[in-house]
Amino acid sequence: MADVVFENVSKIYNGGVIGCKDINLEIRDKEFCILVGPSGCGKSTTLRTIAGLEEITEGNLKVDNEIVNNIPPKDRDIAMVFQNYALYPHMKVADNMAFGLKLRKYPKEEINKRVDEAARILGITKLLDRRPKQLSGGQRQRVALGRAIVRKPKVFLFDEPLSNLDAKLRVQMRVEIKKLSSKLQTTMIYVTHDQVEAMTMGDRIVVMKDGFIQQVDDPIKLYNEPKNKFVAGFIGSPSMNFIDAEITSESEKYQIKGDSFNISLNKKAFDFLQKYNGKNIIIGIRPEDIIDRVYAKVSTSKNVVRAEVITEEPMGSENYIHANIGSNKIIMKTKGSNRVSMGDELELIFKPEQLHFFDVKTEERIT
Amino acid sequence: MADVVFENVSKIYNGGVIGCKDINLEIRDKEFCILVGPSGCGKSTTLRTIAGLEEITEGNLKVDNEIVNNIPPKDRDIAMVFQNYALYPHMKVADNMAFGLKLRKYPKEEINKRVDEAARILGITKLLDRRPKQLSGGQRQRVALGRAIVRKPKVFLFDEPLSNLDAKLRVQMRVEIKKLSSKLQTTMIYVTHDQVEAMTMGDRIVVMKDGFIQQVDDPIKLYNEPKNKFVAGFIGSPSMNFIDAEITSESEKYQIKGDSFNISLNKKAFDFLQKYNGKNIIIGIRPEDIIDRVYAKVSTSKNVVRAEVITEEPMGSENYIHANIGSNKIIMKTKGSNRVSMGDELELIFKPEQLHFFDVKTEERIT
Amino acid sequence: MNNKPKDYLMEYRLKKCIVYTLLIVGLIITLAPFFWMLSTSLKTRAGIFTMPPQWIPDEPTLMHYGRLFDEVDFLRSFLNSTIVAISVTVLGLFFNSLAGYAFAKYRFPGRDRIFAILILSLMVPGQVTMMPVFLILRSVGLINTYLGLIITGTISVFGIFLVRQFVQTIPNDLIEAARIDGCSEFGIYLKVILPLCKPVLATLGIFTFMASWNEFLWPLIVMVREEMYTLPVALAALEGQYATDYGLVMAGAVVVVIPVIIVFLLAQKYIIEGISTTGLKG
Amino acid sequence: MNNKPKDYLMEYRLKKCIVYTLLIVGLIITLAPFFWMLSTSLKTRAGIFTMPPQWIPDEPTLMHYGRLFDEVDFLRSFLNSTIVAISVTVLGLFFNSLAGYAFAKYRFPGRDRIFAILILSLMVPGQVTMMPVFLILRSVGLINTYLGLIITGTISVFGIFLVRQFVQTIPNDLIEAARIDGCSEFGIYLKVILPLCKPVLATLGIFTFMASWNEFLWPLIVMVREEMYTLPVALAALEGQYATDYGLVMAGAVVVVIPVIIVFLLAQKYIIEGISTTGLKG
Repeated sequence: MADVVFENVSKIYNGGVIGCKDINLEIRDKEFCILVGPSGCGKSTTLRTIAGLEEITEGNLKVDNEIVNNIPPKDRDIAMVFQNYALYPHMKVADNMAFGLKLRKYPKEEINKRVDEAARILGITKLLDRRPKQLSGGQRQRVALGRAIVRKPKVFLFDEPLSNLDAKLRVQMRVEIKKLSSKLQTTMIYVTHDQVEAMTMGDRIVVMKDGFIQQVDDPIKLYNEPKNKFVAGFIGSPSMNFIDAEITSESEKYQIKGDSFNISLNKKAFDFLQKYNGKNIIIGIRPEDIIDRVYAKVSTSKNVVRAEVITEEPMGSENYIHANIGSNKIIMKTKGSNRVSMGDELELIFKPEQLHFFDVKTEERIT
Repeated sequence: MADVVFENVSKIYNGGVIGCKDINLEIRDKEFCILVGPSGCGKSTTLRTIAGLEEITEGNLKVDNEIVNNIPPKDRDIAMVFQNYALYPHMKVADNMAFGLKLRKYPKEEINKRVDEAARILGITKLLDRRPKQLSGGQRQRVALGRAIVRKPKVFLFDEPLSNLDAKLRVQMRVEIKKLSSKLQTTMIYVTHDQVEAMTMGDRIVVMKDGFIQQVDDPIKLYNEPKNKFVAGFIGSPSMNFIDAEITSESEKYQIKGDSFNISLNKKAFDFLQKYNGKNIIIGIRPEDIIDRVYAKVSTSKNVVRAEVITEEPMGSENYIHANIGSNKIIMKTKGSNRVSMGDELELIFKPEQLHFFDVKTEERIT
Repeated sequence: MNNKPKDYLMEYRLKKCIVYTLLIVGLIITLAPFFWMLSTSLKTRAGIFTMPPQWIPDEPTLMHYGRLFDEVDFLRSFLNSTIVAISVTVLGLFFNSLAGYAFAKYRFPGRDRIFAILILSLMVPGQVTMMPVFLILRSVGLINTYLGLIITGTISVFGIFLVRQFVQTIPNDLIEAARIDGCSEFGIYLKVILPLCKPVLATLGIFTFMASWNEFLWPLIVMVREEMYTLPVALAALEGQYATDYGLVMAGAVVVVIPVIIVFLLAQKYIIEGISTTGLKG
Repeated sequence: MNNKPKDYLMEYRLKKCIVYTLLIVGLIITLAPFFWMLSTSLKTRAGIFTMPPQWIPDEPTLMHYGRLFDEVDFLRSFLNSTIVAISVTVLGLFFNSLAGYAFAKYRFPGRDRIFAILILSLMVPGQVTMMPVFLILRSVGLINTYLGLIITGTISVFGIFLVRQFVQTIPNDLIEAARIDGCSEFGIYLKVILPLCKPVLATLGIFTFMASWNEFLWPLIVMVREEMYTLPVALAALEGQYATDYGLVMAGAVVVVIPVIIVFLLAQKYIIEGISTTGLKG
């Protein structure tokens, strides 16, 4: 019922600062859509235009097929969860949750029923008589969710709701919000700077930068087929490695030549590289797609890249190895048991089917 | 030269609140030691006793073989990096860094030399004339590091220095601080609530809870041989799965019986389970040690555990699958390509050599 | 080496002693005038001029208090003062908190400069503004009325300043959350801002009440007829008649101060709360 | 449907108009007395009593200003006022900021309660405390001295309150960082706290200077000899002689106000800064 449609929406602040620009986006009913990007990319501004907390400078915003540009926040029937929870400190938890319903003059029994139900879903029934300052961060987060749920709004908005929680709790709440979304079956729009949250929670992800949308796709497509270097580097942790190189052609093969390495690729499989022949490109490879030759299933002496270990970051189940390939720094992700020391010489293989290529100028991915 | 030794150190606040209790710890010279634990575990209190910002209630604290219990902070020759950077807003970056040296009446040339050198190491030479409020979070963090470096102190203290940075920057600064530590060759003590930081940065990790030390070990030992259930659950992400079960003996095998599953283990390999025969225990298994039978190298129908998928969290290179085994919720970590849907039935295998067992009462690991 | 902890403890105790001695001396200096006032009001006429002055009267007497009620229409003045002070406090809290909220949270061009000019207006000495304001009041017939005194006491730049400082510490998120929850703009002020401002309003209320209660010069000008006198004016008239009768004057002062102290004690909880927080706690 | 954006814009403009009208009315009300004072001081004796009153005098004259210098030892009074006001401001800023810092950041038992008692002391009307303080000053021979006036004006509970509110917004980390960096406790106050307090000190400085400069009753009591009169006292003496000579009195008031306005304009940058921030920005 409640889809949210942006048509050429821009928000320019006084003084010409761009909030977001030329946003065209269709968020479907019941979708869990995530806006992600570094700070200042316009994701929060975009979210706040939906709430009506920011006026739109240009374009149209439709909720449920109705243009809402000039409808004040209270009449838009949306609910929002804020980064620092924004609970009313002078009200008990139950009153915090009931506030929006009371203002809308719901009957008392209905209010109590909804508050009790939301509290049960979120497991905060015991906290209803407390004040916000008596609660832990995680509990406040739940109350803020509860306040949104009781309203049964058309659209839920989340503005970095997990960023004030500690690492462990963040992982836990991630799953809970996701479960909640499949239970409530309402449109949810969620802003975060953390690509892990975006990847694990979203049905669809909108990657933004400098006020513009970079790519809109589902998580796996975003990961495997990023449209440009920014998206490729932003999605995935550790980030994709980027290495400057030059393409030359040699009978059946392309030679990818970088600082102190040389990879040859089958011309047929990489025919899209045709027009970059003889030019500089940027190659991208994800940390898990670099393999130590020792561990490769089929040992080969071809296409081996030599690297020198800078440091390692053991995580238990995995080990991130930082290394130099010539003047390029790379990170590779290996099993936890694969330990190295500073200065070790490694012989690496880049999985050829996992190589990405980017135009040096436009930074678009070459396909 | 500068080791830090805690001898039965306790800090009890007015009103009997325990800051930290019975801390016995020897931090060796040039070691990178990490204090980690959930909020309120006493890690910051412990760090602050070293700085002299908290008085010790009991015990002795030795820095460099000298008892420092009653030495004021300014005479301890330590430097500290604070969570919110604590830069003096009214001073330029260069003055912020030089402040400690000026107070100690170093000659002007020496001060300039040290500030320039530190700025060069940290890549903030261009920022020296700016004010803190003109800097981004990451830049402030570097200045705070620089302020500590110029002092060339006996011991560096870090109090959650990365927790105000966003996810991407945190990963980057983690590596930089680690490199810095190997360059400076000074004792570093680092407090964090984030086990990833602890695992990747520390030479040795001190896990704390409720004011007490739980375990002191190097990262990999902590991961593979946690002393108790708390440490096992705290270290590693996603957390270790815990399942209630009962042990029975049956000729050559132990039978581990839980809600809707049954695993038989070789008696010889697990002879330490002898005295728990017929009793309840808690079994622990890490998410990466649970394998979908389909992907197992040697297919077997023995010891198969049936599970029902709740949800998945795709991360690109990996996929976290949340599932129910009877009434127990578990998380397993698989390859990114291994996608599942809610309600799917899985047949799982627990790697037997990776099983951990915990006493129900003491929660100590059984070995 | 082993003695160090004890030395340290000694030092700590010594420091503590010094701090407390200073605090007690400060308190005595602060409270002494009040005590002197009380003590003098209880002295006999002879006792007042005893040298050296007595802090505790030899023969305490309530004589002066009796005379106070005989020689002034004390109850009437008391009523006048109460009506004016309470009205000024209630209206002042409302208008000044509204203005303070607007200056803190609404964006309009030149806002901070306009506020600075308001502050500038504080610089003009009261004596200067009295005359034109009096003329205006007279021209609209508000001389000798409660309303005249109340209107002119209500708007306080200091009050706006205090509320504004406090409201700035209230996160914008809270206001936006209320806006989304369905609050009107005035509803936000009433249901979110006002309850959160309790501590600062208690402090401001006390200041306003006290200032209005103790004010002398302005009521003297506005209230010409004796039955409209507020307490300080009535007592000053008394003082004029019995200039050297310290006992009577001090008894009057005690009677003026007591209601203020009662108000303070009633609002004490909020004042201490307002004092111990700068702004809003989670 | 398509008209909506325009309606909205209209509404927005209308709101803006109302806000600005209100602001301008407020400004006029605030500044009117000041203008009236200036205007009256420039009127001829006849012009003052013209009905209806003139806002801009027909024949402006500096006559009253001339008389001011003839009939009062104006320069001496000006000097007296300057010495006292500057001393009170400088010393007051120092002591009150020190006390405010201590109350904000040092923990000692009962701290907030003691502070509440200090606030309570504000409740005692000034007239009451004047007498004992005068007696004390006389007994130590400080009547008719600058020092007597300066000492009693220095400590201000309001000043302590203001600084304390501000200092509470300074993160403790900053103080601890300075402590580790090697600062003494007094060094922290001097090198970290004071520079950060600039905005609040500017505001407080203005208030203190203004209060001291305009104060009338207390200098009247303490400064008995004519050559020690401060400006308001000297002008009041003038007023006593020429009670109905509004022109002269207003000229005097203008002369009193001008230095205050100059100080305000000088510190304006910091005041506006102090006004636009509640506390400390990153």
